[in-house]
Amino acid sequence: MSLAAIELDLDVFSGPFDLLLALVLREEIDLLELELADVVLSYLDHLEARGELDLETATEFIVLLAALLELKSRLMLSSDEEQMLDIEPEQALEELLARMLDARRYRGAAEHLIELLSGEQGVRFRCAPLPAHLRRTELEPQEGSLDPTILARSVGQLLRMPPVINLRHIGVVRVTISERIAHLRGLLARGRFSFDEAVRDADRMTVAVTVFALLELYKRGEADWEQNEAFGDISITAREAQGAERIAG
Amino acid sequence: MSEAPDPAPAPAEDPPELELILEALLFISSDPLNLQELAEATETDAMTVAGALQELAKRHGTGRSGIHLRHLAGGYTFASDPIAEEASRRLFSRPRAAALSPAQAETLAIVAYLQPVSRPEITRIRGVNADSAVATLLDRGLIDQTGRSQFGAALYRTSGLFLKLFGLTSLEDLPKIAKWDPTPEEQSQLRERLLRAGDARAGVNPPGAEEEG
Amino acid sequence: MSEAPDPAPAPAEDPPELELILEALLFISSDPLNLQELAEATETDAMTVAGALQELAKRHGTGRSGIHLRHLAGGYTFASDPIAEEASRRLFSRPRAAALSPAQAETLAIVAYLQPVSRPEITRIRGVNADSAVATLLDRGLIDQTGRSQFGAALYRTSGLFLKLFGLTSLEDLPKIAKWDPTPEEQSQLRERLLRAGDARAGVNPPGAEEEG
Repeated sequence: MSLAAIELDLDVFSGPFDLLLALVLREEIDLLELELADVVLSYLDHLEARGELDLETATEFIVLLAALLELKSRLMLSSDEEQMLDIEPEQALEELLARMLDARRYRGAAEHLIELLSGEQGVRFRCAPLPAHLRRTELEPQEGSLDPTILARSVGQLLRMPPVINLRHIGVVRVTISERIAHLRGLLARGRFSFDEAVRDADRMTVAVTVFALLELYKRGEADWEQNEAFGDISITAREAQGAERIAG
Repeated sequence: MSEAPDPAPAPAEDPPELELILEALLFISSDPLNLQELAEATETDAMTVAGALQELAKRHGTGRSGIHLRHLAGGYTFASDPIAEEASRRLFSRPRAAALSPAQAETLAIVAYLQPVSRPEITRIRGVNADSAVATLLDRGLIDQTGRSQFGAALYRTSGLFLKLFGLTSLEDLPKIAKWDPTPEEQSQLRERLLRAGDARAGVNPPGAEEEG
Repeated sequence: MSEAPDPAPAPAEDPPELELILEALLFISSDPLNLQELAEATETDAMTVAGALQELAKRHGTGRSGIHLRHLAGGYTFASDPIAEEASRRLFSRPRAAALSPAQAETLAIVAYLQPVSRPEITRIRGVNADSAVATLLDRGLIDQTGRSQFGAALYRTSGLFLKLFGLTSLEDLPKIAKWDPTPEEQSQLRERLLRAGDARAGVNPPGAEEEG
């Protein structure tokens, strides 16, 4: 099932949580049949069209969908493989649920703020300097009136390093689409390679992001792929190279 | 604007001096003034000031005056009647506060309810990078930086200008965030649908069925 | 108009809309407005505006209001009633709270300990645009510009007033940071450490990763 098929108006979603929430709540959508990659692509296309796309955001979105994917992927895993998953499904679910609901709460609050502001439309305040004679009476600040310890304390705060982030419970791996695109382009230089080769020794997240990178390259017309059987290896070909072969053949 | 104008209205009595002084002070000050400040300036007490302000509010009510007395951001301040907005736009090049984008509104809501709050926390809740929204809100003076978290991330809070522009006396005027809680039914429905996606492995396990080896 | 013997005076008739709009425009504007400007803004003619202003002047006359309508060379403007003079002095000539906002304190601290330091460096350490804090500190005379870096960025240092206000004899007297240093065992230079921490907060923090870890 593609995103287009379920007729989602992407304009109404302010963020990925919103979109996820809507997807999950749509009774007629079977999450198991939903092509998440398609959701990703549509959403990114949408962001791009609005001029808001940056790879940071894109990566974050992948991470979120990965949580859903995690649930979905249990379908395809044998129970042996499932032992290898590093988070409890219940934990993943509760985490995802909590975050979706939280995002929804603040979206509600945001709508309230927009209403408040529009209710105040046309209300202006006076913003004039104090009359000169009142300004003149402003007193000189007093000697020694400021405490120098605030300076040392400020610097102390600025010296704090952000914590090393524990990603175990979400299973987030820092791998960006741009990195994977660069990696695939490197391999594409040879004209043809297999997906297994591209993700050899990679963790699951890297594999997932690589799939997305591949989709991106496909969209940009740089690569084509072929998969002869379900779960079989994917063979990836550079577009130009393929064209050249055709001409040659 | 008035419902029923008196055919032969009598002129109102001149207001007492305290009321005139309060009116002048509120006019001069660009920030809202609270009862305490007004009482100290007029060398009287907060109760007396409150009484005089009540009278002042009548003279500066809708339809009576183009300048309204408002109770905003913890104090009293004058604001224009929105009736003048069209003329203001023609006269002043500076536009009134622009509307908020959805991203800005969401970020502002998170700061308003969770303050002090850091950018990483905002990002976590929104699910998307909040940097540009935070920068815009800082620029527009709707939020301020207030110290740093224990890990050095800048913490943000809403400003007095935020309360003023949104017509709020204090943050207490905002509804409780629980107002946007899903009902227990919605919540369990959501959990179920998520569970179904996770549990329906191989499509064989109906709820309550035994786990397959 | 009849005299009102009634101790509770009947409300005066509400002024017409044009008068309310003019009142609001004059209130918002910090500069005097002339008939022509007011007529264009309200899409009417100068005569009509002049008539309405005459009515407005009655409501804003001495004894009637604490805000007086005045006709100056440049046009019409509102001014506070001199009756409020003493109260205004009490209210506005209080010693200005010399307190620094967190953003200003942070910026000043960076300048104090690293001087000379450029604005881009300050921004990199703080992770927030430092323009407005730097401008305020310059305004308050707490920092001065002192030449330019090799890349042409303005460099800042603290001023003599800075030492005075903080009760310091010289920069040698700046408090030791060790007490607030999260990792006092670190050997590298303060500048380098601050920049590294700033970079870490800005870039390496993955979105969606909460602070608490």
